Amino acid sequence: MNGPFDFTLALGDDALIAAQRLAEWTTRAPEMEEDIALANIALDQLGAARLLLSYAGELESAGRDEDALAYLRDDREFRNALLVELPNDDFAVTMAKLFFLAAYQLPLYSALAGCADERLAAIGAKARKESAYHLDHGALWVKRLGDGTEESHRRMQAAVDQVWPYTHELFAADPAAPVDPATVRTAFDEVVGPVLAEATLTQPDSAWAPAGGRAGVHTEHLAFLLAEMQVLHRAHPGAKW
Amino acid sequence: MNGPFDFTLALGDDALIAAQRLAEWTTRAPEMEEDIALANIALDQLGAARLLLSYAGELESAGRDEDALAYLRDDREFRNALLVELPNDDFAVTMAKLFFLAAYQLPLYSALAGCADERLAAIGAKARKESAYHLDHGALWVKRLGDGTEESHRRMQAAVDQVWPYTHELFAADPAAPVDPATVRTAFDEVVGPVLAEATLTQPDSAWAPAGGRAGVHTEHLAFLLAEMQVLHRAHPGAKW
Amino acid sequence: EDLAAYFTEVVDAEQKIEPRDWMPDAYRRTLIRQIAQHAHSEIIGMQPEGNWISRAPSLKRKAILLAKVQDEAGHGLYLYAAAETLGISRDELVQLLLDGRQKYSSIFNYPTLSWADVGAIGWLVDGAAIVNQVPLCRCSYGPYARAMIRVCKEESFHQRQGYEILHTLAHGTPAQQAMAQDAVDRWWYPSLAMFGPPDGDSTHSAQSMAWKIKRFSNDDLRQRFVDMCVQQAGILGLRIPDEDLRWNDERQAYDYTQPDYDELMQVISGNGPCNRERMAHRRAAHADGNWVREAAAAYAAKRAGQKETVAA
Amino acid sequence: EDLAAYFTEVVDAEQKIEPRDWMPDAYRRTLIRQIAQHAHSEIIGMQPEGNWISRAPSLKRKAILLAKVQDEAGHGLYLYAAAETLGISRDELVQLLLDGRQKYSSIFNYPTLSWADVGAIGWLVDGAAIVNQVPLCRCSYGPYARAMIRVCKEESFHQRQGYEILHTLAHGTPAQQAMAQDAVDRWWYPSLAMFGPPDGDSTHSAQSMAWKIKRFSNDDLRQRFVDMCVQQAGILGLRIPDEDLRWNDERQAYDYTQPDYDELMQVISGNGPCNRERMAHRRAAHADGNWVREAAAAYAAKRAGQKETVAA
Repeated sequence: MNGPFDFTLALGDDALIAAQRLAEWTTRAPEMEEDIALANIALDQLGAARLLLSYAGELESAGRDEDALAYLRDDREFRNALLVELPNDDFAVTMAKLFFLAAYQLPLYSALAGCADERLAAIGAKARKESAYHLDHGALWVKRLGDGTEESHRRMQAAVDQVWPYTHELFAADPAAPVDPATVRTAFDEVVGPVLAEATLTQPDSAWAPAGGRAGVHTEHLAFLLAEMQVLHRAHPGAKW
Repeated sequence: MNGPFDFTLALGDDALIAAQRLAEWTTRAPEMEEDIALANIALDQLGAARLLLSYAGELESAGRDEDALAYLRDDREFRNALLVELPNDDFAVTMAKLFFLAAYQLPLYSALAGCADERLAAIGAKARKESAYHLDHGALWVKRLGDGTEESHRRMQAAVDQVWPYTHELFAADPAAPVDPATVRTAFDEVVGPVLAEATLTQPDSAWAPAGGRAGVHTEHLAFLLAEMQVLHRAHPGAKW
Repeated sequence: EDLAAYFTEVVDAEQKIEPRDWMPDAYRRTLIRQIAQHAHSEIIGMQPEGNWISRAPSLKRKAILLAKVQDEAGHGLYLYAAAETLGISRDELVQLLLDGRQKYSSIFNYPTLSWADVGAIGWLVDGAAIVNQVPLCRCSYGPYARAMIRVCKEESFHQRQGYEILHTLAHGTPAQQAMAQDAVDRWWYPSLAMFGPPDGDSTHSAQSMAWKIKRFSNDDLRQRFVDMCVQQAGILGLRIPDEDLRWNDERQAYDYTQPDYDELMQVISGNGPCNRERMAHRRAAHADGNWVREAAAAYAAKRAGQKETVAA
Repeated sequence: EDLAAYFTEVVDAEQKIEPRDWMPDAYRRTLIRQIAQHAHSEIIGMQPEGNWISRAPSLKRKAILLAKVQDEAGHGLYLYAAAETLGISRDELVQLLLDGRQKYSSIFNYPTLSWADVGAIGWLVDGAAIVNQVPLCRCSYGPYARAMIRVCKEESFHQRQGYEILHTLAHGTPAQQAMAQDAVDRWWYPSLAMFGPPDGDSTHSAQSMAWKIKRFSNDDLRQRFVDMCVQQAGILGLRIPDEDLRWNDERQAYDYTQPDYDELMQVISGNGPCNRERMAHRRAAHADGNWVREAAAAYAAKRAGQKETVAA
């Protein structure tokens, strides 16, 4: 990432792909209340994605609006971190992804709210309130599952172990960006550590740090997600919906 | 269906979608030998699909080749029976689909081998040999699973119950077709009954007979299958591969 | 006797029966059955439209659809809560649905085959639901009447969204127009069937009318729906797939072709295109969520234990 | 002593050791490790290409790819059979793979991100495999040598298919050309790393050379591969992503940049982009198939029982 366009696009892609994955839970959640909660979070992410992609399109000045960016790029052109494109897997994996993502987005959006770019600052100010709710929700489930039954503890620990390596990419240094993601790592660690401890979970110390999303080198999963997401839009070039 | 074009297209679509589903097992089968066997059957179906779709394109005389027919129609234009588009689910469901499909295709292709249309007769003559192998393979697994363990019996019976209603559509009368599918129902019943009995399975007597595939009214599954199958071809209009 | 007389008096006076009031057993059973069926319909009804969230053709439409399906989950929750005031728990009701012992609206057993189906469901299915449900806002049972007021408000919003989807398609490319017409062709008769069998064949109706649970006959409501749709279809520029549809000056209403009630009975009895898959999907989601619900309960119990320990 | 002398004599005379012959324990262990790793590589190697079967862009390409991935399963089977002649069962070997106690080639821990990757795997990965494997057709252990003859024949067919995919893309639309170049850019260095660490860091090599299991050093094979690719890349019209690649007249070979061996060590130690997913996929397939294998065994046992009863 460098410069406001790449940065804005990357954040927009994070939010868009996160929304797409969360929305996959609709009609499938473990409780009706949770179906509603996950849809809410998906809607928040989708809302942030629309603001960010629209603004990225303006920064680019190439005539691409939010839909052109969302529907007419292939996976090599997406800039989201790998974490958000990982399959949902079981509910514990989804909650691990949600919790880590929110613990990154909250300080990032908070810092963004104070940045010099007025548009980004406004988006950050709106999104950070939503992220605070996402973080509470994710943390609550991490604790419930971590400190619930033996089965849920086993699954939650496995989920944390599986998702944790993908968190490192979120904080790759980018001093030229409106907010350098490396600067929010401390805030992330300060939130994540105590929640995992309270949840009786072990914080992994794996050195493995898969990356590539910000450069468009994704996992094999993203292309399948996009094939489904984009199929209708692409089948009708130029149509209005 | 009516007339050679619709008939040929329907048979080609049956084979194509069956191949696509069977190929989903590649790298996932319960044994390495079975991975190879399922790939073989998928290749046979794909081979038949290519012959049938190419010939359908010629009958239509609108300049569509096998790839135009496979990749550039949407689900409402596909004419396959619903049976072949159903998700693979567990291995028992896949074997139920394979067994019933082969028990239909074998007498159908055999009759086709003697029909007046030389091209269809040649395709039928080639495909019926392959169908005979598919039928043996499917029947063997139906018996192994039906008369294997308690668990496998339970799963195989559930699979037969789930798939059986979709067999009726295969035999919908079409007196104008090169071979009227209704005329091969007896041959199907004569094969299926004894195998199910030997497998200690109960033949369902459900009156439910879902249909619509031959008219392009499919299940919700087909559009997802096509989204994935067609994504790359459609992303590069006019390209050669 | 006094209680029964009081009940009748309240109902006749168009006032509300409340949970604490005495009510006839049959009234309670009828309401539980009807409210539960309605709640189950909201939950199962999330599936056909939910099928298109991942593929919505613009981000704006995706957001609207996701919010709509979420609203349906919300309606399910209010309605289960209304049913609970009659002395049955949500868990029991959910189990009755999963066991196939209570029904949901048969309309949700049809597949959504294109994006235009999302529009057609909004326009026709939500439209029919509103015609059915608006009178329920005056139902004699207070909690149900109040839930319906909220549901109807949101449903009419959904109906407008569906109408707008179809309007955009009907004024779009030829492929979009064809998609819209195809959806209306497939959803028209199933929507007419939502009003139930013709009055002659309808059971329970007289008693429900007397109890002011039901206020209009199936055929009256169906006619109202047809008349409303004909007008809107004209604006949409879409054809209603009924060759015999025409204005009857004498009746001051449209003559129309009845839906295939044999088909309706088949679908109700379990043999619609998607009955098995809708139920399998719901059962799988419930089963897959077991360990999560157990964990939440265990966690809550531990917390409650800790608080007691602290308090003691 | 006689046995050991006979063994050495046979090996030195370029003749074959056969399963019934005496052989040193270390020779047996080395072969088992190497053949098993090779067999596992075929099985795990099905995944990256298998990833594109459902999306192959023409029916012809779909058939070719499906047949190729099927061939890999076949290679896995011959190789497990060759290993079995050394006194270990396929089930044991599969378990060693699933437990992570035996390895497979690290190249399969990279993702296939586009259709061109299928071409690049055929051209570069199968190409490298052939350079590695052709000398194994003369391996001192008979069953392995014979398996390799068959494998190499099919591999060279696969390599030509991969080359042809890239050729078509490189002569196609600009988007296809870009796709082809991108794939070569990503697969070049991982393919070079397939020959293992530089000779100085390679363990076991001297002993394997003496036993005629290995015939050329890692660096010799790598050089042979580079020289072959440079020529072919020219015909393809694709650029090898190495700015320092140039002909060295003195060495009569190309100078080239070494792959990042630290990255190779990371991938070997489990930290490649897809190690976890490849293993999880294989373990899940194995676990999901348990009930099927159990059923087949139970059915076979019943049949055997029936035959005995009939015979008795």
